[in-house]
Amino acid sequence: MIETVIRKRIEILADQAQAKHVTQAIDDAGITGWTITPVTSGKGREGRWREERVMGTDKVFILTIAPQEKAMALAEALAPVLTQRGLLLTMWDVEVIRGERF
Amino acid sequence: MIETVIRKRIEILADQAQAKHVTQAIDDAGITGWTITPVTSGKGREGRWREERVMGTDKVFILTIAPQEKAMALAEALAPVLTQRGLLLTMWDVEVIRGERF
Amino acid sequence: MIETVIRKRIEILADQAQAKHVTQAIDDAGITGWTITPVTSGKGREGRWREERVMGTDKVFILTIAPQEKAMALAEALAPVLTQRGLLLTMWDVEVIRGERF
Amino acid sequence: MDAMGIQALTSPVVLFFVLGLLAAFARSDLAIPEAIAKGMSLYLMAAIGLKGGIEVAESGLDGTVLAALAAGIGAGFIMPLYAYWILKGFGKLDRINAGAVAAHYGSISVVTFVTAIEIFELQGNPPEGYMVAVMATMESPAILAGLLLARGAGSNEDQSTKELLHEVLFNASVVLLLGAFAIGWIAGPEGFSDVEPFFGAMFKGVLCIFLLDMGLIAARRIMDSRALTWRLVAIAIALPLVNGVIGTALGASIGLDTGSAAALGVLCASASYIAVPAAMRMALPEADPGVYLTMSLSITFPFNVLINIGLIGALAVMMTGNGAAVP
Amino acid sequence: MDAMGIQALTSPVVLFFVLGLLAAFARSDLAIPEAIAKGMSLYLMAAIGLKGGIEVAESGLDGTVLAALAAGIGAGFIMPLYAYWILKGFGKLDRINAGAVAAHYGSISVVTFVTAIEIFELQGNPPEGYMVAVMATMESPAILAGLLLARGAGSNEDQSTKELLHEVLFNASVVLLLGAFAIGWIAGPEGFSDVEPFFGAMFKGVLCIFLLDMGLIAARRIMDSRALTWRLVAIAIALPLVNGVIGTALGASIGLDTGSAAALGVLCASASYIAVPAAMRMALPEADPGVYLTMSLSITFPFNVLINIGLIGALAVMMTGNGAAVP
Amino acid sequence: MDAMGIQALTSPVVLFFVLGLLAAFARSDLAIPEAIAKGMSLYLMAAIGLKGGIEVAESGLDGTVLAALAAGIGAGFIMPLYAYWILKGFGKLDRINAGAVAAHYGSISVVTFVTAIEIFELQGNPPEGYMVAVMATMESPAILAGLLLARGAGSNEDQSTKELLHEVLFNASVVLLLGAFAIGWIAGPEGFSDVEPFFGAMFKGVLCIFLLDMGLIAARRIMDSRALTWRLVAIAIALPLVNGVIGTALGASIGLDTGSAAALGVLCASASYIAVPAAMRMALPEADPGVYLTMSLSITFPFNVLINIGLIGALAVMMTGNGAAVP
Ligand SMILES: Nc1ncnc2c1ncn2[C@@H]1O[C@H](COP(=O)(O)O)[C@@H](O)[C@H]1O
Ligand SMILES: Nc1ncnc2c1ncn2[C@@H]1O[C@H](COP(=O)(O)O)[C@@H](O)[C@H]1O
Ligand SMILES: Nc1ncnc2c1ncn2[C@@H]1O[C@H](COP(=O)(O)O)[C@@H](O)[C@H]1O
Ligand code: NA
Ligand code: NA
Ligand code: NA
Repeated sequence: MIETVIRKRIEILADQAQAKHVTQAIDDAGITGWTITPVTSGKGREGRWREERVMGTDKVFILTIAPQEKAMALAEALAPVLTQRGLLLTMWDVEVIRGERF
Repeated sequence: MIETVIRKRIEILADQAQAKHVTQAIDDAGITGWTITPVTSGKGREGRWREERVMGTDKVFILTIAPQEKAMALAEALAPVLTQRGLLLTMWDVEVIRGERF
Repeated sequence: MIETVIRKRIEILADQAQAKHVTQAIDDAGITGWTITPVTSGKGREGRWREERVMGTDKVFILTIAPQEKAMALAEALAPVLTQRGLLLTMWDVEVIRGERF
Repeated sequence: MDAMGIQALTSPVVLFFVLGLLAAFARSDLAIPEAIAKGMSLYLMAAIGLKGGIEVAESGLDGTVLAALAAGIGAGFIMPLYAYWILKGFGKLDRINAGAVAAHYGSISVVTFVTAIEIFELQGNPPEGYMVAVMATMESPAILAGLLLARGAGSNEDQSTKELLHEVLFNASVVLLLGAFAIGWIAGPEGFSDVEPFFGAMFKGVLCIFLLDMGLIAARRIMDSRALTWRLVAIAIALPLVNGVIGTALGASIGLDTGSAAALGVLCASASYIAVPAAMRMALPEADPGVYLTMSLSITFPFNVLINIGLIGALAVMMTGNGAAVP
Repeated sequence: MDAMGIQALTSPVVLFFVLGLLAAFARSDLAIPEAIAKGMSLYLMAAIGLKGGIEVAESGLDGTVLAALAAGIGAGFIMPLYAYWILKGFGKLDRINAGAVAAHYGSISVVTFVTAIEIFELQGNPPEGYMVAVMATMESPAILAGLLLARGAGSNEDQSTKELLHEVLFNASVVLLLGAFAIGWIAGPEGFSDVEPFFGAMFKGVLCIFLLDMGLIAARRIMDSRALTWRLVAIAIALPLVNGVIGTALGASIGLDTGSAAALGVLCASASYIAVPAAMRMALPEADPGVYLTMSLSITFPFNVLINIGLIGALAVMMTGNGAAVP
Repeated sequence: MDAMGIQALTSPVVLFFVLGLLAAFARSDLAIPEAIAKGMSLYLMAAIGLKGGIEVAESGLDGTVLAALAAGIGAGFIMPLYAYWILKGFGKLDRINAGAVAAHYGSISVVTFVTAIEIFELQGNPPEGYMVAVMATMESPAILAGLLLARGAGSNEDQSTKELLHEVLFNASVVLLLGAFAIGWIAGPEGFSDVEPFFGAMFKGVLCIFLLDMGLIAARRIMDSRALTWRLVAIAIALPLVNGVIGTALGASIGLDTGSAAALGVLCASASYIAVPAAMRMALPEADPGVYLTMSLSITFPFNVLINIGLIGALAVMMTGNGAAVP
């Protein structure tokens, strides 16, 4: 049986223009890495958006795997700007193999 | 320490052509929003698909964050058409900050 | 009330060029299907990457839903090549409707 | 299919399609990005629509146009009927899949039409510009017919008829084809001259790359296919043969010129693989794209491009009793 | 707006924009892939930059160029001031949103400019090549002005001024426009001849498809909009009218030819919907794109393309006392 | 490198590359969508393949072609050998990374070749059409050689040789280049005339935008790079210098004309950054793209485009003892 360890997976929905701030916060929290995936469209309190790539108002998902404490540190760091910058943050526990990497 | 609350994260894989029905169901369940992300290819019981964007037979992921009851209401609403419409639905608990938004 | 069952959701970040090996491993584990989603950029121990589609060095997410035993079989099968092939694997429990499909 | 056919087969347009088929069968990883392929298909529709509209602005309309429109719409409603009957009987498909496939064969393929025009022009028999309008109007009737045939199954009561009609009338191809046709008609030849380098001169080159992609996709789809039986393959070849003859005869009988009669034949022979699959995904989600898309895209489309367009061209020369001499 | 205006309205460029608007209002699913749209916008900027640089290489520069640059930059700083005042007062926006919207109206829209050039050329009044440089330099001042206006709110203390200045000076449009302008200037007409088929001949056709997409996006955005009030709609029409008159008068007063004065009018009248929204997302994330993007893209842009460019062209003929006769 | 070199440096193609480098170093957010860049690279390969095939259809083949093919394939197998030895020794890379890098330098870069052709044509020394076939056949041998060198490490026993050979023979670039070459040969000049506006006239413009993107990517990659040492930078400049001289001398010695000898020199000097990285990702996943891609794309490619092509062109004129006079 392989061994797995528990890590936090954090996914942050952010404006493309804010992505640099988020990845900077991840680096600052001492987390080893992050991955960005594209987003097509969505709806929230501010209404629907779509086809925004041309206007530079599109969004991306930024996901990162981190140990519990670093994940909480990241969440603390981002909490004050979540509303102001329109970020959406969810996190949950996942099992990873080779946990020493994260 | 920041406070987090538990919400359900629901992800639905659907044909692009069915996306409108799913987002309508999310709106009808009183959930505040949703986000659509692209899908490249896949394999299921009906075999492999890929490069379908030109033919309009491509798929998307629709994800939504909702409180437990609304999530279950959405699942109930979609359950009867899951098979007929070829939807794939998974959900799990996540922590969110600013839980009052969802 | 609809019934849901618990399945493992496994997400594997892999080089596009390695995707065929991963999906083959999923098929070999007797899992019913998989779905591939695109990835835009990322940062890990080997530094930052982006805009790699032209060079054929881009990455994808491969996700699959499977019962616990099959998921563990897949993880066992992939564990030895995780580091060598630069894969990143996370898994967690999700609820699915129509569990007999997976 | 002698000199003319061979000439067609050495045109770069057809050769790129063959290259795509061969590359995919050899399991090469050659692939065109989806966004590019989608963009090219929109370009081809806009360009062909514009071109048709401009030709109509130049030549004006005569009585045969109405006859051609009526013939096209009529064929669009009737072809699915016997297709459905054959698909259920000989093809052993259930009601829903038979209806879905019938819709594809009653509708048309823009790219088959466009490839045929290139070949007929090479042969000195260019169809009239109004045939683009005929093509656009033939997109939708078969969708309606196919859905009515499948609907008896009662599975789509929750799909409102209004939504359906909307999709049928305002789907992307119909809007773009007819819109560009109208723009060409309004702008006329002078308005067109400025955009000719883009919509005119580039056309054939874009068509080459698009057909390269279609070759790749058609071959990959047939290799991944699980649902295709020999009966369905036979139907996917027989229907375009039969429909091609019927369409060409119809065209000749209402007095169309050689090129236009051949074009009507090709429209009837062709099966949709862009507009109709998209509509089916919405209106008949239970139908299996592994059946309808594989038949229309992987069997009928190559058969039409490589063989049937040549046959129909020759048939039209015979039926209309004239046309350009074989070079 | 008589013969000239009508001629403009039957140009394929404008007709494709109208087609996009109509298709979206009819809720058609017609859509251009984002990557294609992004690619087209980069192409249009590279091509217009090159073309301007080549014209300057051919004609050389005279004293009016500096005057035009100064006028453009000055207008870019001043227009946001009264726009902000109107948006806060009459428009009832808060400080942050008023500043963000003001930045859009002080800056320029490349595609409005390019469409205007096509129309003015049709009318025999082509603007000078250096107006492209004027356009590029007018992108940024208003961003600075708008941010200064919004900043009082103190919400962006964490956004370093250095980062902001960087964005303003090196944002993608400014770099591409000025870079291509420099390349055109260096390469000159001979260097350009080889790339003319791509950057020159194709230009208008690409513009057609891009405007089709802009029509689709503008109409969809207004249909999804929740934040638009009648007051904001009124401002989104009044500002381009006023700014267009001011810009044209400014151009005439510093001695620009008819086409260039009209071009300066259009630059002042136009509102950014590519460069400035991207900058605002970074520097003013609290501002609502549902307000600024909907105003500039869904109201002002169509108003300029369909009506205001024609008005400004006619005004410039009057103000400069010459220009080509109406055909 | 006097007049000729300067002329090359003021060609729009090279200037757009420089613009890309500068924009990225200035940390501008200018970026070309990946789908567009991928589409352009496919277009460039299809167009250059077609063009080569048509030239061969026109001029026929003589004995030197076989010699050129043999020289190219031979060089493809031999260059990785000394490259590997230098990379392990002086470069201090491990076996796997040395093998991976060696494969890149033994293979070729289509875009470097294409840029060189543009420059040699400007200078009046166009290479023969068959050099495209030489290029296509030079893609793969070095991949095999590099893998054999790296394989000693035994890390890839699970990678079946069959799969590998397949990738080497049917990778996307080889298939597209040789396929388009064959199409050009079959269709010939008449068949080509219809698609010339797309594949011919547009070519140089597309190359401009593609090089803009390569400039952006090359500069960004070097700024993000962690793995590059001064030793590797030195090798990434020395290898193209040496290989360029060897290739040009080889070409002259087997009797190629000036342009073709120079083209062979450029092929030897160039390092792959599209086909080989993709193959390495599959066959040698442990190798570090931060090493091989940064060396080939961020050092060697700019060095070749900006300096080495000019040197090789001048060398070929000297070595073949003729060629067009320097203008
Ligand atoms: N902690 C992490 N969280 C999310 N993604 C990661 C993390 N670490 C690495 N990655 C992703 O995995 C890729 C390879 O990582 P590495 O093998 O460490 O270079 C990176 O480029 C990222 O896309
Ligand atoms: N409940 C939700 N579930 C998933 N995504 C959401 C949800 N609410 C908002 N979003 C996403 O977050 C974006 C911004 O939301 P908002 O700030 O509420 O306008 C939306 O456009 C959606 O893409
Ligand atoms: N076990 C699975 N894990 C992840 N995705 C799946 C799974 N089964 C099916 N899918 C996805 O759902 C699509 C439709 O599945 P099916 O209805 O079984 O053909 C497939 O094409 C896959 O993209
Ligand atoms: Na048909
Ligand atoms: Na303005
Ligand atoms: Na080489």
